[in-house]
Amino acid sequence: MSGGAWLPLLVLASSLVTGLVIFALPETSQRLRSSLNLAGALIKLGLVSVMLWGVYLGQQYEARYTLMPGIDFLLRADALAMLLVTLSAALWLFTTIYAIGYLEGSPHRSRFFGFFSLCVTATMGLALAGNLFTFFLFYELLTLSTYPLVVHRGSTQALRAGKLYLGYTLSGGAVLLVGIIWLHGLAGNVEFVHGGALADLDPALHGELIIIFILLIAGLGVKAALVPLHGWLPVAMVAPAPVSALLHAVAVVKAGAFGIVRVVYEVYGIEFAADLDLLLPLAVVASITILYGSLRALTQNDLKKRLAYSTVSQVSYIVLGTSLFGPIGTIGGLVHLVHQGIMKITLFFCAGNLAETLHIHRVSEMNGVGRRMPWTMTAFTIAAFGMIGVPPMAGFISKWYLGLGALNSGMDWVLLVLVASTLLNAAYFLPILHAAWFKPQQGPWPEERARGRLETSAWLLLPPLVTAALTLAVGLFAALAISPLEWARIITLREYVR
Amino acid sequence: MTPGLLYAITGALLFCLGLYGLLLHTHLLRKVLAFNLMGSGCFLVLVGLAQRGGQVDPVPHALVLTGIVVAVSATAFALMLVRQLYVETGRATLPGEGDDP
Amino acid sequence: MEQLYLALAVFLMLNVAAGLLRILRGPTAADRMLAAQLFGTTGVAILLLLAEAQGVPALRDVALVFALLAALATVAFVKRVWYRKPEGDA
Amino acid sequence: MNWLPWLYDSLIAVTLLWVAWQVLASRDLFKAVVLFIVFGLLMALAWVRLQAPDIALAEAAIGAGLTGALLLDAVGHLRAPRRKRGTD
Amino acid sequence: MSPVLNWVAALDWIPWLLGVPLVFALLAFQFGARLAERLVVPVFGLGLLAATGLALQVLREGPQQHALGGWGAPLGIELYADGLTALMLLMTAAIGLAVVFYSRAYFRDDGRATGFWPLTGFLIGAMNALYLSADLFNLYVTLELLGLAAVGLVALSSGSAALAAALRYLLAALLGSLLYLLGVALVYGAHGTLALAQLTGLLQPGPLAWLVIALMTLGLAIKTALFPLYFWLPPAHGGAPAPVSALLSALVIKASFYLLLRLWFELFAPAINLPAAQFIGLLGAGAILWGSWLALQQRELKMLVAYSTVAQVGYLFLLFPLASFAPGAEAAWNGGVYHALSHAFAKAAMFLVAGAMVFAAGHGEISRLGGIGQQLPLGIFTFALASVSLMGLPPSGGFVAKWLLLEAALASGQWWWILVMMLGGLLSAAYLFRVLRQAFLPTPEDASFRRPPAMLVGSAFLLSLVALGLGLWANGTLTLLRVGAPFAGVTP
Amino acid sequence: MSLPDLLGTVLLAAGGFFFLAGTVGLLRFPDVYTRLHALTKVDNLGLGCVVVALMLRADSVAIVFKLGLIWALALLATATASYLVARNARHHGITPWQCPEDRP
Repeated sequence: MSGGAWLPLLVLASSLVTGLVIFALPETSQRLRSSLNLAGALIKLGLVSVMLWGVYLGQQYEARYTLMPGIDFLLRADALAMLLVTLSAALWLFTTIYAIGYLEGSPHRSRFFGFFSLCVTATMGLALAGNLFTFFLFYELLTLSTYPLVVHRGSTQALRAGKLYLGYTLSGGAVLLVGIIWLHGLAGNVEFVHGGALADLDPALHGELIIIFILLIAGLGVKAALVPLHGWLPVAMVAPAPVSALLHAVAVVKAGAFGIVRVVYEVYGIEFAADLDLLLPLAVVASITILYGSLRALTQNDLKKRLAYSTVSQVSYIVLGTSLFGPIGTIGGLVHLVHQGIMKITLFFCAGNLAETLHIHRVSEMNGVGRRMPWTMTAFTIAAFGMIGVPPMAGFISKWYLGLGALNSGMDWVLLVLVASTLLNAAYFLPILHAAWFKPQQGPWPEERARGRLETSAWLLLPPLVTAALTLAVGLFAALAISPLEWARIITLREYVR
Repeated sequence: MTPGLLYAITGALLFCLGLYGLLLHTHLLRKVLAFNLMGSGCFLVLVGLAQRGGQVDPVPHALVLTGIVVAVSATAFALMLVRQLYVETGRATLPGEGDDP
Repeated sequence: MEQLYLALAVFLMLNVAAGLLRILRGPTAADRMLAAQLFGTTGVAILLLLAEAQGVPALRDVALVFALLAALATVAFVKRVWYRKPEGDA
Repeated sequence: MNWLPWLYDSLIAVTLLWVAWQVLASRDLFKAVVLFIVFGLLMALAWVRLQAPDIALAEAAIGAGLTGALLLDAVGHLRAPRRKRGTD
Repeated sequence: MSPVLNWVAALDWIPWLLGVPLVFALLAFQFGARLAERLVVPVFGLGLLAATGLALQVLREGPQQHALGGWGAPLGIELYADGLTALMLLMTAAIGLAVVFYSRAYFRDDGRATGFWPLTGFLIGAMNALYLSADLFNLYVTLELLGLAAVGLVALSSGSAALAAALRYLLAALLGSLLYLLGVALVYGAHGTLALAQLTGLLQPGPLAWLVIALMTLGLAIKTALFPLYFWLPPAHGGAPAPVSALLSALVIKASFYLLLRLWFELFAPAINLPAAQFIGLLGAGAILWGSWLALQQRELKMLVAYSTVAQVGYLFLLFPLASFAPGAEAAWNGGVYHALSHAFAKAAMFLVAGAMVFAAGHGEISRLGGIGQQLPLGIFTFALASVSLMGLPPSGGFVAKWLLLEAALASGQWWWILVMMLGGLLSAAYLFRVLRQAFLPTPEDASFRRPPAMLVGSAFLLSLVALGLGLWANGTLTLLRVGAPFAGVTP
Repeated sequence: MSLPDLLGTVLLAAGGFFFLAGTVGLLRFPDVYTRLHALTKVDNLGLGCVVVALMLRADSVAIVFKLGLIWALALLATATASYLVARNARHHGITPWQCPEDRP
């Protein structure tokens, strides 16, 4: 292993070791646990920044270990990987801060933070994975480490959600595994390379390759919550708010979407995938998911459920961007990977704040909440506008590029989908905002927390404000060299050079 | 046809007979008996077949001697268990297999 | 002479076969043991005859063991099985 | 008189099978055990015919004798009125 | 290589592997549990050292041969060790050592220890002998001795249920070995030798060969508890004391499987045909699905684990249809053996930790184990690690095995086994998570926990780590397995 | 045919006869005691005749001795066994068979 091998490993270790140490800590040593957690998150962020800079300069980071004959465990930091790595490193820090506040005084915190760290480790691992095998390894690790988080509360409902979650994700994992092994049998050790690795295979194998593609997408689609494989996601919102935030923004759904990106661009190659006529069906599935998710979100009264269906819809923007042939669409999809994460995590933080401070769980209970918790609702509003795609917020950038990409690739009907989705987004977010800011309060909230100096604990308030600010910033400073948009552009340039 | 073959066939038949007994009888002692019959059948086949040429082959003799010792140990062990079971339950049949006088 | 030995052995075998009927018929355990005892003795005789007929002297040792065993089995029977009142005994 | 050995062998074979059948078919356990001892003795005779006196010896001593004694012992115990534990 | 390794590789380890456990068994029998407890760790440590030494030798010099007492075949006993043997011996030694540590704590001040130690020594000795034997009759004798020792261990627990389980097990084991023996008799009658090396390739297709294959396979399938002949396994494995269950479920059934493997790919190879192999595979599939289904129905923790063994045995038998025909044969062979290995470690860990959980909770009812996660965090973690391996999730030995088997199934186009394996994996997740979810439930009101000795959970934890590690060190393990393997020449 | 041969043949025939008699007795006699009686004929006389016949053909003294030993052993065994069986039969209350005419 060269010197460049240690950095990816250290990035993984920074959260893995933290997690393992936290498991061993007694429940009562709260201060130590919190400091450990934050230290881990900060170290990771530092490491990731170093790596990000290196990758920007064209440095190679690669760790390789032969696991079985012909099968390597491979970590490699390329530009695409860094997109997700940076996102999760940053959001992990915020979520950790948030979770420390959120879980104050609740039981089983060692267990929670331990699995939380493992979950981030798995996300990092699958972002850095250099081949499908390694990707799968972390993909399953993610399933396992999120299960305890989903069932964390131990209620019947939580356990049922956990069961459903496992059923979906493990089945998806099995399908994915078959696809990977099949591909492995046909093409050997498939590493992720720009432009894909399969185009040179014997044309006689194209039929099999199509089936494999379907298997891979189906397997990944479970986590990416593509309709009709999305059933677990709205149910899994019984988990504590930080978990939902993580699940919806960085970890699980992103793992699926990211996997689809990898498969389309770096296993099959976008041109080869287009040759096999695989992109159009993918775009159709993504569009259906976008519309279906938005429609279902409209009718939800439970706030977190509405957000969950919104996730179903928004994650598919990424898939949609992936399936649009041409650099602009690609940029749209990739940048949404980041944007959706930032926006959605803000929304979930705010929902958690409402639940934690005022015990508000339903949209119908939110009348006048803006006056009680103005900061929280401000953050919520920014994120919601971003989701709708109001310029100059993050979501606008994504949608702009997606629309352009659709036109470029000749799939004009996608524009209609985008417009419809935007209208639907507005339709399910605006009433919430209206109720919160303009309707009068309908009476006291039954289990309101005593009001302190701030509207709620500082631990809970800080993260959504920061992420909301980010939502604004990534839109406003999209042209800056370090913005996600620029980064997506760099990746895209590399993908289309063959 | 040689005597060896005759005995081998007898052995095979004994084996089948023992198998039948082992499977159909419920009384444990009888199962032990059936097992012993099967074992003897096996040994006969081993020596009988080895002797088809007419001349004596010492290898199977050694094997059968070992086999007999093993069979007796197994029988003794089984009988000990049956007796304990009888002390515990008053029956010498396996539960769920009905009663056999 | 060998043939005669062999013939007698066959004859004794037939005896054994016939004696089996007593074991089957009983009626008491003692009768069965007696029949087994008879087999022991007949077996000894057969073995001795075969030792001569086949020219395998080792068979005499087998016969010796047979004779010993017959006694042993009977004693075991009387001591362990038949030491109390029989109940119908069939 | 070439048929004499054959007659003898067949006689043993048939008797063996018949005894084995009776061991399994007889309703009385004790009878079955006695028949089994007889079976062991017959086996010894069969071994003799297969020119295996060493096995015959072992079969008689161990197969018929030792096993027979063990079986008789077991039958005795199974027939005895049951005493809970530690009677031996 | 370092001088120590040179020294280790230069010694003749085979007699040690046989002698040490048997001498230990005799001493334990003669002088009682006290002495045994003192002796057992060095003895089993020595066993592990010997197995490692042999593995090193095999790795460096290829298959090893040893004539016991200087006599060669056919009358003497010839021993033989290739990569597969070495792996099996290592597995036995490692699990044996962990179980020994566990048992010292588990059987403290327990009357059953008197019987446990000698029988365990005997069991390990018989198993080592079986793995090293190279002729059919030795294999029979060792198989029988192994069976007797195993039954003895099951009968350690008093009570009618344990006795009935032991008897059922005994009868099944005896039936199995007799069927095998009849096959041996037929082979000897036809070919006049029992040495596997001389017999390889001799068996020609024909009624006799098929009869031999049917008899031996049936006999060994009974001993391995292949569906639908598993009836004896759950009561025996589920009812025995935890360390015994671990030994039986992890090791003993592997012995008969190992033998079957040897026979199919060395002795039977020329006479095997497609339907036979497919039929065996079908039974394996039945085991996976039916065993998992039954495991789902169990209420007792240890019974669930026992039925899981019934299911997992099924994967072993998928090897036969997959490895009987190129392409994919080598992957299937590796995968099957790997499954045997990783299942051994995972299942041993699982049974041991189940014992600790039962000890802690005072009962084994799954639905009342809520709160076990707080009482026994490392315990439930161990259970989870073992589960990961049994479910075939990465990065574990079970995953490597599943990967290889799936690869073989895809390479040979036998997609129906893929469905079975996928379904089996999901079902195993379903029944294992029935236990794992208890960790997240609140403690029931009436529950009372007591702390088990640290060694109970500790040794199980180590085993589960090995099960996980098998997924990470697959390369070395597979290299060792290739030494003398039937497909060593075939590259995938 | 030489004299030993002739004698041997006669003895063998006699032995065979006694064996037959014993077996028939065992089958036909009415109760344990009488069957016991028949059995002893086999052991004493049947086996005796055969042993003596074989002794005549024996090659060495050792064989003669061994044959004698076997017979002695058989005798001893039957004697003990018969005694034990009869005593136990009495003990168990099996009444000796009586000729129907003699019965009171």
